[in-house]
Amino acid sequence: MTTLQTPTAGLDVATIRDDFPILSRTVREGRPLVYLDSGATSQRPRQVLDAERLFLETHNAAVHRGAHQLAEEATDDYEAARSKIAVFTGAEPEELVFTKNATEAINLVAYAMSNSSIRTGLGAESERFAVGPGDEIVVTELEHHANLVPWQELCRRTGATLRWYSVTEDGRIDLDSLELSERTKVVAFAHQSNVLGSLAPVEELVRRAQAVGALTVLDACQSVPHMPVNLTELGVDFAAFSGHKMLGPSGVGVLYGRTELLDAMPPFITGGSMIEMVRMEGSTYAPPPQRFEAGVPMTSQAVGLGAAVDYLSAIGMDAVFAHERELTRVALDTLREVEGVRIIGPDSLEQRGGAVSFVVDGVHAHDVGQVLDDRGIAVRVGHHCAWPLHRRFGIAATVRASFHVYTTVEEVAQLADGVRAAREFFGVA
Amino acid sequence: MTTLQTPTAGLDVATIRDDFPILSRTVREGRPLVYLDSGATSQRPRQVLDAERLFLETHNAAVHRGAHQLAEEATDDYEAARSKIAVFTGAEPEELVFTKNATEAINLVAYAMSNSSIRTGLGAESERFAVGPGDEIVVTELEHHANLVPWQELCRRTGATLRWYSVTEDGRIDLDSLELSERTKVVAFAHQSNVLGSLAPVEELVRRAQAVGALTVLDACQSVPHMPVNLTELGVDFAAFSGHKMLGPSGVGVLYGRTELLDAMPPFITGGSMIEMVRMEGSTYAPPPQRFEAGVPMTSQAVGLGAAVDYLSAIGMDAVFAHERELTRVALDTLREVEGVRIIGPDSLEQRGGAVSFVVDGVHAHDVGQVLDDRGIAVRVGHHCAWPLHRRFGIAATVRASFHVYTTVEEVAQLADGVRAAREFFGVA
Amino acid sequence: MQLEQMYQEIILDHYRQPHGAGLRDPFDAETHHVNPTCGDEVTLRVKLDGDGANRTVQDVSYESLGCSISQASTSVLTDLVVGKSVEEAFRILESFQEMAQSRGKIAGDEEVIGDGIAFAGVSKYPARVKCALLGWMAFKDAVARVKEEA
Amino acid sequence: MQLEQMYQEIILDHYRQPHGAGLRDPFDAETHHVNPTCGDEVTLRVKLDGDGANRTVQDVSYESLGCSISQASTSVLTDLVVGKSVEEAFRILESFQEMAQSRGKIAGDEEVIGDGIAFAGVSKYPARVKCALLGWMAFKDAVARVKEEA
Ligand SMILES: Cc1ncc(COP(=O)(O)O)c(C=O)c1O
Ligand SMILES: Cc1ncc(COP(=O)(O)O)c(C=O)c1O
Repeated sequence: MTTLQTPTAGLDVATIRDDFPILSRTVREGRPLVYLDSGATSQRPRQVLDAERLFLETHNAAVHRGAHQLAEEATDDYEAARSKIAVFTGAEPEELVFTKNATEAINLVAYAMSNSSIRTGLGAESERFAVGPGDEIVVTELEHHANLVPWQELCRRTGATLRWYSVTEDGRIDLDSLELSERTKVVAFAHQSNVLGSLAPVEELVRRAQAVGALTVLDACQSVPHMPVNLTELGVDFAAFSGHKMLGPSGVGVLYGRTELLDAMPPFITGGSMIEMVRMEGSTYAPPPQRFEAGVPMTSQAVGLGAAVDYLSAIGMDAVFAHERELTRVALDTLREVEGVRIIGPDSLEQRGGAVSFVVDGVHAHDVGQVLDDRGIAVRVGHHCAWPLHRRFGIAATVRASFHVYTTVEEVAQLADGVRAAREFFGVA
Repeated sequence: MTTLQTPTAGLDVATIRDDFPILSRTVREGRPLVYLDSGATSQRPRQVLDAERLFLETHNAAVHRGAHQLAEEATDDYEAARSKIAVFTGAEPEELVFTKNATEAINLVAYAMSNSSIRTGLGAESERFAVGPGDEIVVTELEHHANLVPWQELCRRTGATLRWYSVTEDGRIDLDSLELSERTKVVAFAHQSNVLGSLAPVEELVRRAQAVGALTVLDACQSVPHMPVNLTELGVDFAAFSGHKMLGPSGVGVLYGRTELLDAMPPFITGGSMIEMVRMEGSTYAPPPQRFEAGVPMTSQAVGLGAAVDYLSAIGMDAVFAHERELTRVALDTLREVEGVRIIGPDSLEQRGGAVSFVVDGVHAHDVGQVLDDRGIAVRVGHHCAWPLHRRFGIAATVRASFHVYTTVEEVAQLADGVRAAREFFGVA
Repeated sequence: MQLEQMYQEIILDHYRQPHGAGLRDPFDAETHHVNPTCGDEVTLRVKLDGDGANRTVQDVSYESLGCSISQASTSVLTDLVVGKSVEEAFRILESFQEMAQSRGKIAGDEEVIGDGIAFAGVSKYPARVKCALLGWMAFKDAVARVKEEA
Repeated sequence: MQLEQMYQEIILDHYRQPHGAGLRDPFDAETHHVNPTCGDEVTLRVKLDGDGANRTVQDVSYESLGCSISQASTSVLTDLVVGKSVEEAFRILESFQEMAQSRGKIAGDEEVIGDGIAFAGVSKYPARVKCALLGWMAFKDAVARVKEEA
C-alpha cells in the first residue's frame, strides 16, 4: 500500500472544527467537549447536515419508482451519491449496495450464502455461494461482533464450521495460526481493528484466500473513514462500511461486491423495487445493486453520505491518515509515560491506524472512563464489540480513544492527564 | 373500530403547509408543486428536520454503547422516540423494534421464522416459529411486494406453501376464497391497500388466524400514517410500518411484535449491541428489542420519527383521517365525472382510506402521469409494487393519487382536470 | 408546454397506428420483456435470413402492452431494422440507445435512426427512457438468442 | 466535581474491601451474570435456610470481575440480605433497584437499603446503573432458581 505515507502538511483543524456544531458544546459542569469516540460514531459537519436538508426541502421523493419531476430528481441525487462513493473507494457504482449499516452489509453476504445453500428454485450461478457441512468459514479473533456473529449464524444455518486466525501478543493477526484449505469458502477480516488499531495484511490474506478459491470479505468500517482505500486494488470480493463513522449520517452503510459476484448472488431482503417480475406463484429479481435494495431506501442518508465523501475528499484521505497518525503518536507517547498503563495493540505506528486502547492497573476501564467523562473527555469503555479479542488478552474491558479530522493534539494530550487523575482518585497512584 | 368517524372540524391546511418547505417549490416550467404521491413517501415538516438537526448538533453519539454524557443523551433521545411511537400506536416500547423500513420489518419476521426452522442450537421457545413442508403461509392478492415476496422466499427456504385470499371486483379481500387450516402458520395482510385504499377486515382475519393458531402480520404502512391505529386493540401479533410515509425520515421503520413473541424469537441480523455474550465458539443474545437491532442504529432518524409522531399527534389522527376522507371523497366525485375513467378499488368511502387509483380508457397510466406531471401534479403510475393485484384486474398499470395532512381539496380537484387534458392530448376525448 | 416536446407528432402517429404490430410466423426467436417499474410488457419475435455477415432481419413482429412511448418506439424499431443486415440493425440500436440515455444531450442522427430522433425529448425524462427502450432491448435479446442457438 | 457524588466514600470502601467476597460451599444455586456492554461478570451463590414464609438467606458468596460500582454494590448486597428472610431481601432489592433506576429522583430509604443509599449518585448515570445492579440481578435470579427447583 502506498497509502501510509505521512505528508508533512498538517490539517487546518481549527477551521475544520468550525464545521462541526457539536464540538462547541460543553458537557458535565461546563467543560468543553473532548470527543475521542469517533471510532464508535463520528460527528457530522454542517456540509453533510445541509446536503441532507437541501435534499429534503427540495427534491425528496421515493426513488426508482416515480415518474414525476421530484422522483426524477431524487433518483438522480441518490445515484449521484452512489457514484461519488464509488470514486472515493475505487469501485464501480453498480458494485455498491446501500444498506442501513455495515452490520447489515455483512449479514447480506452471510444470508445470501445461506439462501444459496438452499438450492430449491435457484439458478446454477448461485452455486458458488453455497456452503454446507465440511465447509469452513474463516474469521479472526480480533473481529468486531458484526464480522463474527453473522458467520457463526451462517454456520449454524448451514452446518459449516467456523475457524479463525488467532491474534499475537502485539495485536496482529497470527498468520501462522491457521491453514486455509479447499474447504475454506470465506475469509472475513477487519481492515483495521476497532480496538487495537492494527491494520490487516490484506494482500497476504487475499492471496491465501484466492489460492484456495475462498471469497474474501473485508470489514472496512475503520479503514474507509480514516485512510485512502481502493477496494478494487485491494482485490477483495466484498467489503462493508458505515456512513456514521465517516462524517456521514447514521442509517446508511455500504456493501461493496465485485460485479461478477453481485450478479450471481441471490437476494437477501426482498420486497418492492428489487424485483423483475412478481406473480403470486413466484418472483424474479432485478440486477444489482437494485436486487439488494428492497423497499424505499435511506434516500437522504445516501445523499448525506455523498456529501461526507465530498468533505473528506476535499481534505484528502492522505492528509486525514497523516493527521490521525500524528494523534496516535501523541496518544501512545503520552500514555506510555503514565504508570500502570498498558497499551492493548501495537505500541508503534507501523501498520497501524488511530484507535488506541489501554488498561490501567488497578482501575477498571469503566471507572477510568467516568473520571475522563467528568473532565469532558468522551472515550469508549468496555469490549467495544470485540469480546473474544478482550478475552484473548485476559481482560474484560479497555478504554479506547479514537479520532477523526476534528481531533486536536491538545485534546489527545488531555487523555494522559485524565488517566493520571483516575489513578489518583482510585488511590493507585 | 371507532376510528373511522369524520369529525366536522377540518384541518388548518394552510398553516400546516407552511411547515413543509418543499411544498412551496415549483416544478417543470414554474408550476406550483401539487404533490399527490404521499402514499409512496410523504414530505417532512420543518419540525422533523429541526429535531434531527438538533439531535445531531447537540447529542449525537453511538447509543447503548458509550458511558460518556453524549452517549447517555443520545440513548435517552433514541429510547424516548421509541416510547413516543409506542404511545402513538398503542404498544409497549419494548414491543417496537427499529428497522430501516417496513420491508426490513417484514423480512425480520420471515427470516426469524426460517431461522427457527433450522433447529440446531436453538431453545424450545423458538419452535412456535418453525415452519416446513405441509405448513401454509397465507397472504392476500392485494399485498404490496414487501408483504408478498418475503413470504414466497420463506416458503422457498422452508418448503412451506404460500396460499392467498383473492380480491373481489370492488377491491376487498374475498373472505370466502380461502379456508385456513391447522397447517396455516402465518396470515399476513395489509391494513390498508396502497393501491385500492380499501381497509382489511382486521378483526375477522385475526379471529380466523387465532382459531387455527396462526400468527398474524399486519402491514400497517398505509394505516399508521393516516388514521388512529392501536396495535394492541387490533390484536395482531406483528405489524410493520415506515417512517418516511408518516412525515418522518427515510431510513427508519418499525416492527411491532407482542412481547411474548419477540421474547421467544431468534434474531435476524446479528452483530454488535444485540448480544448477551460472545465467544468464538458461539454467542447468546440480548432481550428484545435490542436482540433485533444489530449495529449502530438509525439514531437521528428514530429521533426524527419521534418528532413526526409528535406532529401528527398534535393534529390528531382522527382529524388526519377525516381530512383524507374528505380528499378521497373529492377525488372520487370529480374523477367519476370524467369520461373513460375507471376507479380501481372501492368507489365509496366505506372501510376505505385515501389512496385513489384509476385507469383511463385509451390512455396508458404512464401517459396520464406525464400530462399530470407537466401540470405540476405528482402522482404515481405503474403497479405500485402490487403487480399481482394489477394482474387480478387485468391491467398493467394504474394512476394513483394519495394524500397527507398538507394536501388541499383544490389540489385534488386539479386531478380530474388533468385527466381530462390527458384524454384530449391523446385524442380519446 | 413541454409535453409536445416529448410527445412529438411522429410518436403519436406511431402510437395510434403502430407498424408491424402482431405476432407472426415463422420466427427464429421470441422474447418477453417487462418494465419492472410499470408492468409494461412486450413479446417480440425475430426472423433472420442468410448467415454470417450477410445475415439480415427478415421480420420483427410483436405484441405489446404499454404506454405510447414504448408502443411507438417498437413501431419505429420495426421500420428501422426490418430488411437491414443484423450488423446494421445493431448499429442503429446503439445509436438509438445512446440518444435515449443521453438526458437530452445527444439529438440523434436522422440518417441512422430515422423517426427515432423524435424520441430525443423522451431522453430528458429518465423514468421514461426504459419505456423507449423496451422493444429495442427485446429485439437485441431475441437476436442474441438466435445467435446462441446457431 | 461531580465524581465525588457518584463515588461516595462508602462505595470506595466497599470496593477496596468487599464484604462476603469469594465463593463458598454449601450453596443451593449459582448464577453467572454478565454486563453485555462492558463484559463485567459476577458468579454468585446463595444458600437459603428454612422454608415457606420462614425462608431466610443464610449466605451469599460471589466472585466478580468488574468496576468499582459493580463490586461495591455486590458487597453492599451481602451486607443487606444475609440473615434476612427471602421476602425481606426482595423488598430491599426492589427498593434498591427502584432507587438505582430513578435517574436521581429517588434518594432511597436508609432504613431499608442501608449503605445502598450511597448509590443514589450512580442512578444519575444511566450507563452505570447496570453496573450497580449486576450482583443484585444475579442474586434475584439465584433465589428464583432455588424456588424453581423446590
Ligand atoms: C402497503 C405497503 N406495504 C409495504 C410498503 C413498503 O414500505 P417501505 O418501502 O418503506 O419498506 C409500502 C410502501 O412502499 C406499502 O405501501
Ligand atoms: C471494525 C468494525 N466492524 C463493524 C462495525 C459495525 O458497524 P455498524 O455498527 O455501523 O454496522 C464497527 C463499528 O461499530 C466496527 O468498528
